[in-house]
Amino acid sequence: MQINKIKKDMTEILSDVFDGATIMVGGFGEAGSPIELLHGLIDKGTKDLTIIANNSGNGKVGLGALIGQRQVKKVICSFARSAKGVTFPELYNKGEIELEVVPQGTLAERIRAAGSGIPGFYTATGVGTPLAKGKEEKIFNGKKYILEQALKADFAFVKAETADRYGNLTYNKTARNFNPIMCMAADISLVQVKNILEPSEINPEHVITPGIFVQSLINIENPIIETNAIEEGMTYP
Amino acid sequence: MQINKIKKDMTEILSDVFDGATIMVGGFGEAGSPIELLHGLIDKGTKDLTIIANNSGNGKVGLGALIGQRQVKKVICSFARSAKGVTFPELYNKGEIELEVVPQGTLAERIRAAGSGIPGFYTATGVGTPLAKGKEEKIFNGKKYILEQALKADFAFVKAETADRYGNLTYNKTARNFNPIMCMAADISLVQVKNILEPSEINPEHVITPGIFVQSLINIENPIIETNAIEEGMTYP
Amino acid sequence: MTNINTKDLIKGWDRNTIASKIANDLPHSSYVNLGIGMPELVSQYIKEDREIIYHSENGLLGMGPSPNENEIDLDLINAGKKPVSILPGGSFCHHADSFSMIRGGHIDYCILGAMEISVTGDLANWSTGKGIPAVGGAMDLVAGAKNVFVMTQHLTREGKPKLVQKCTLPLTGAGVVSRIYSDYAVLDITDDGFKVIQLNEDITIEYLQSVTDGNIYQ
Amino acid sequence: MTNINTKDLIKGWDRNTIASKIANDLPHSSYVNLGIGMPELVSQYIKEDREIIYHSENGLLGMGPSPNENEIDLDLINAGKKPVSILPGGSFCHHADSFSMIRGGHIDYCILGAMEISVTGDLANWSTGKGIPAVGGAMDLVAGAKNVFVMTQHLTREGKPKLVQKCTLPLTGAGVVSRIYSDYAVLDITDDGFKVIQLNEDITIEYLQSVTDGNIYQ
Repeated sequence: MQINKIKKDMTEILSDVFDGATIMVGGFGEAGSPIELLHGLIDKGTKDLTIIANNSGNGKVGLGALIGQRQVKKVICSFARSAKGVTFPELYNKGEIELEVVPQGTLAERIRAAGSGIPGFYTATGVGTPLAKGKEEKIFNGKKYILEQALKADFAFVKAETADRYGNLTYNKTARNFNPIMCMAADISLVQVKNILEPSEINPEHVITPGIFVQSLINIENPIIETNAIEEGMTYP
Repeated sequence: MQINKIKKDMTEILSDVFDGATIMVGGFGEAGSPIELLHGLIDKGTKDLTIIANNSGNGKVGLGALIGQRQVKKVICSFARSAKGVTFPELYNKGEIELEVVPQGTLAERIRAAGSGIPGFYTATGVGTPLAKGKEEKIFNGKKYILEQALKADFAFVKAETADRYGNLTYNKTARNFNPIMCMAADISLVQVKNILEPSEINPEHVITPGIFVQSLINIENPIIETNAIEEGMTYP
Repeated sequence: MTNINTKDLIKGWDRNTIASKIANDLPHSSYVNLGIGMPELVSQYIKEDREIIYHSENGLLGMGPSPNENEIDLDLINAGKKPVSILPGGSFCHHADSFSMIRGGHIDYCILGAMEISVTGDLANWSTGKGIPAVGGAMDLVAGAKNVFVMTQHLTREGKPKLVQKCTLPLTGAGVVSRIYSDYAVLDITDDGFKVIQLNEDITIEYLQSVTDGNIYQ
Repeated sequence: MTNINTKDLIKGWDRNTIASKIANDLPHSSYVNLGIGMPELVSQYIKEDREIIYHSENGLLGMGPSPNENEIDLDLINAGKKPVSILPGGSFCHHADSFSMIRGGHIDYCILGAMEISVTGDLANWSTGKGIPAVGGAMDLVAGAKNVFVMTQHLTREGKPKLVQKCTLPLTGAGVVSRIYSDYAVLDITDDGFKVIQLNEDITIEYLQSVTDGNIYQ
């Protein structure tokens, strides 16, 4: 029997996602953002989600749409004030969604730590700022650092450029961003991928996310381009 | 003016290396081991070195030769009991060289931490063993972890497969091993590389070590193959 | 210190002049992160005698200029989420590796805007204390880069000093700024206060002190 | 507990039989790290009904068998520094990423040899307390892998039990072993002692207890 992580449709790949789950969502702005998987979650109607992402969605597409549907109770991110953000600001200003702000590099490292079995690490980022409040401090070589804890998730929603049936992934340019480390940090990583290749077609030197970090794949050949979708006034559903 | 990190000869690339320096040496066994750079250090006669590596050298070639020349006062490594090791065991058994044993994954992570500005992190590796002695403990989610500290170096000696003048590197197969993280953790990374290409010839998606982590390069087209050299009875100098 | 009437203000260097001063101070072969907005101008003033490599924290080293309309790839963007290009010798990496470059002290210079800079090098530039809090990568950059340069107007739009004895806004980092490039002067943060490295040719040191809330010396 | 006279010992399963028992217990689609030596045999007994992916901690996922003499590449080796191959769907990574797979709990099974295993799952397999101390990746593997299986002879060459009430040798990890495959039995580590999952057909439970320093039950 051969390993094959490719699922036949959105219903199958999302079958394990549950109400109240913590979900990491890849992407920096729209680059690498798994819009179709997020729309699948809207169709499924999964509720009370905690989202870990760099941003909080643009327009009413992808993460912006999911938040607009009130399926998200909390967002953990570095920058929730995007120029094109509409749904998050509206709910936030009404006090109807929680926000935890994490510096971008600390967010990345906390995610990488979770995937690497590191429960906590020290960083100089944020020392002396409001974001250090309540965090343990420690001096190394005369300099002050704060303790940051691993950030893990039940699921990662990821967008990739190519994959094989083992879940080996490559990305396109800066669409790589948070996707590889989120695959590491989630119990179950769900990946939407533009092109599925034979295992022998991906050079083992060029694999960015090894298949060990990926549980399920779905082929989305022509994903929505967020910028265009927003310009065209698209809303989902 | 163009950036060009390629040095003309061994004397130039080793010019900054000083007595008493801490040097990381890439490689796992012979794969990725920078034998020519190490031989350059023998020629230069640099003394009282602390070496950070996975192993402690084989035969009287490369790291084994450097140790045999009594240029090394201490080795920090995970496995100093290689089948073909001769010089380290001899000095160790006479009490003439120091050894610090670090679990292989902790060694890798401590090196990566140094390169990433993380002064310390917690790990479960080694808890309850003699190697946890003297290390701070902390409980996360009911489980015990120990604090490990970043491990940095003055220099990294690295072997790569291809490079461009910016210091972007790729490696060959499992010769990658410790080399990329050592480039990150050292103040100055010196790289011996088989092939030097034009910058446009290395795909930016395939770069393993970005040039920011590399200070100097030297072209060694036909490096010594340790296994063959030892079989042929080679000793250096 | 009372607010200055903005009508009475002497006009300082324009932003292109400030950008060119910063460009002159970046040595050959530097790795540089330019903050979103005004600092982006710096790359236009790098002279032929040096090559600078630009880092964008979203996983791009070797960033090039904005592409032509027909070369735009929405998967190739900078930290400000604008389309950019990549130069030969560039590379992509994931976010943890990108911030290893920052946090690990591999970025030589980071150029940022500021709301307030204290005499001890504290920087406030991420939050007015109002609206949705959003920090992005600013705290990582100021804590990690080898040299943190601030590019700023000397006064706020309301005519209040940005160089202050003590920041009143939430900090981005404490004791992190090494040099300030304003429209009035180039100043280093030192133990004795703001040290003037270069003074705008149209203003006096007394004037500079009058629009600065903190000790100025030459 | 006195030493057993090695001449009186019942001959148990051979190492190939033990390896095939382990192979049968590895589920389809598992990620597995096989320790150097005896555990390497396991890969020869995987049945057609499943695909297993082998990890070698020196940065190789998807390890294949030893190559033919003419296909040897000394840059493609396993953790035991022997030439190996890579299968389609495999990948290379650096040491920190490779140990992220281990430490992060992504390796489903790790099969290791042992000098001593205690009734609470403590493992000693890296040091006799003599000679040059050398740990390699053993401590990381036992602390990080989801399931740690030990493949071992039930007794030492001198006839002393390897399954003990308390380890006397320096530990590799405390409370880390979940299952033991010896030549005499397959046993799980439980709160009540060594639980026999399968007993060698030639020996009795009483005999097994007599060569084990720790409570045995079925």
